[in-house]
Amino acid sequence: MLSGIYGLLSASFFVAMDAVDVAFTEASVGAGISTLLMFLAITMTERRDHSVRHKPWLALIVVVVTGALLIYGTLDMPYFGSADAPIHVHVAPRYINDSMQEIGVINLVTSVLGSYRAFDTFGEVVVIFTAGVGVLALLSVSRRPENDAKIDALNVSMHEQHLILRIVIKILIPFILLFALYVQFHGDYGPGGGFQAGVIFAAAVILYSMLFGLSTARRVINQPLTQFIAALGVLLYGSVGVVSLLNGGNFFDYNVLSDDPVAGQHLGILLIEAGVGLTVASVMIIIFFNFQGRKEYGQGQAKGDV
Amino acid sequence: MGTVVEISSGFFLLVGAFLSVSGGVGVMRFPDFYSRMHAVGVTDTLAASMILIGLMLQMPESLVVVKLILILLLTLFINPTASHALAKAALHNNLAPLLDKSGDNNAGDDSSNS
Amino acid sequence: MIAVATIAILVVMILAITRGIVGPTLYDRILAVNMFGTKTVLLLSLLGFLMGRPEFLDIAIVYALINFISVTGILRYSDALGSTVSVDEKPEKKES
Amino acid sequence: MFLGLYNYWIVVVLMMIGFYIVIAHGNLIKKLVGLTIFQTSVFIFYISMAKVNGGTAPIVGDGIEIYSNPLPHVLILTAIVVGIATTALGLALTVRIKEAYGSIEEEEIQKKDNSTC
Repeated sequence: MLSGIYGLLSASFFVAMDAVDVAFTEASVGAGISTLLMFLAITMTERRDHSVRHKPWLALIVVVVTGALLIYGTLDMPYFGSADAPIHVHVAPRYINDSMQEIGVINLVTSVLGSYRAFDTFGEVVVIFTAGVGVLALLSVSRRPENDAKIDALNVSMHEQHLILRIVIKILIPFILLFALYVQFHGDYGPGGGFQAGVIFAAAVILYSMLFGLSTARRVINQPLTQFIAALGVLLYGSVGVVSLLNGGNFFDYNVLSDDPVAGQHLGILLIEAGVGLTVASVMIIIFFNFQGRKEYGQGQAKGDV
Repeated sequence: MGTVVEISSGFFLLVGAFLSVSGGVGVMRFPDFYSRMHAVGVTDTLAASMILIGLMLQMPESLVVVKLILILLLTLFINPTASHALAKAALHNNLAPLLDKSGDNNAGDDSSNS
Repeated sequence: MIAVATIAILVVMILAITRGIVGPTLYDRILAVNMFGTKTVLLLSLLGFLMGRPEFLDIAIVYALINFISVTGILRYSDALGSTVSVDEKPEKKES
Repeated sequence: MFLGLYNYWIVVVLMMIGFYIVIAHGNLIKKLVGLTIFQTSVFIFYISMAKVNGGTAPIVGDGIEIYSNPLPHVLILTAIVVGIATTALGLALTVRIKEAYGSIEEEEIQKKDNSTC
């Protein structure tokens, strides 16, 4: 099926991007989880592919014409890697040259993300939060007690097959969590930051829930708390902006958070990254738990019906 | 001293490269799933460790070496486990090994040795 | 030397992709994905050295972890996809 | 003479593959895969624009003069995570459609809709 190829494709795309930095971390992290979600959704729906392609020739013609127009459009674009392209002339030099004095964070991507463009990032975090809420609204199930026993039995029989995997994962999970924290707090000095750390943290929890069963994972990390944390992250991010507003600066102007502007910037970026990390991690966990809960619910239903 | 380190690092890198190429050829040429798995599972771990050791010798900077050791440990943990789980899942879902003519190079060898 | 190893790994990656596209069964594809992931980790470490900026090593660690997670996940759910899953409850069970 | 533009061509080809999958397939999950490929091509577009010849990753170090442009990296970094979240939302919708209609093929869904109302 298309799943394996999909995983390969996304991986190889991001390898092709390699000359660049942080985007890659993010990409590799994204490749794992989105492949997993895609695969989960495929198992939940249909795997046979009996789709009739409607009018492939028409589609092909549309695609070819659009592609030709786009390629014609690229003829005026600046060459790959040329240093005097418009994109490199306007705001980027300021970010590159002045941010060391203004913000003092070694990783330019973090400083642009957290400080110069904090508004954008806030918007993105709200979008992620909204998507989490949407998945919750679409897929959350109120579990009936009589299905529980069946689901548990199914889980146990699944787990008997994966003994070695479970032990290795038990050893690995603390390291993954620790590494997520490292990425979170190392974001000022190297590749990393809240987005990546959140996804890695969520990946550890997802790994646990996959191998040990959803009900066990829910006992460790219960879902209302996760939902609360997702909201808390957005709230933390927003309140940093409000506090800087109250202190007499602009929204997300961290200079006023402390006596020393640079220290204020550091504090602001740290808080914001923490908010981003909390939100991303808990939203990913919510999404995954709900998909998995829906799947097990469906399996329980099917077994109950037969 | 310097040249000895240089030469040994080059040696390790070359051995790693050779092993991974042979694994790749094996994946392309072998007839069925389990023998392909054998080719990958055995060579992959050793090739990864060889290349990582070669890199470690190149750069005597402490933090980088620590990170490389971390990657090495992860590879040693993850690779055999993954191939074990893969073979087991394949066997469990009734994917029969190719048993007939060429004798006994098939069995679900899960490469936990490396 | 590093350049030679990089080229070798690129070749192996191409072979792995071919196997992933050709691969007759689902497990061949998963095997190819797994192999591709391992080789990507190595490629990232090598590239970091080739460019003289070993910051790439963090990414290699992340990639190793994420690759393992996605392979495990696909295996776990491919049980449901595979044709006949024999769900026989064994009596002795661990605490779960 | 136009060889310096090859990065855009790769992007266009990928984008068109994604576009083709979206419009030519009836399977909703395949449509989502197509959208993801389309999305990836946009990511590659931004990242390749940020590249400067001879530049390295935008992390300040000693003795490095030229950096890649950090701004597209920031935009794409957030866009990737947002992309996963929205893809998850789309998949959730697909799962619900499957439960309600028993199919994720566009035409069968259409047929059922027409027959009921």
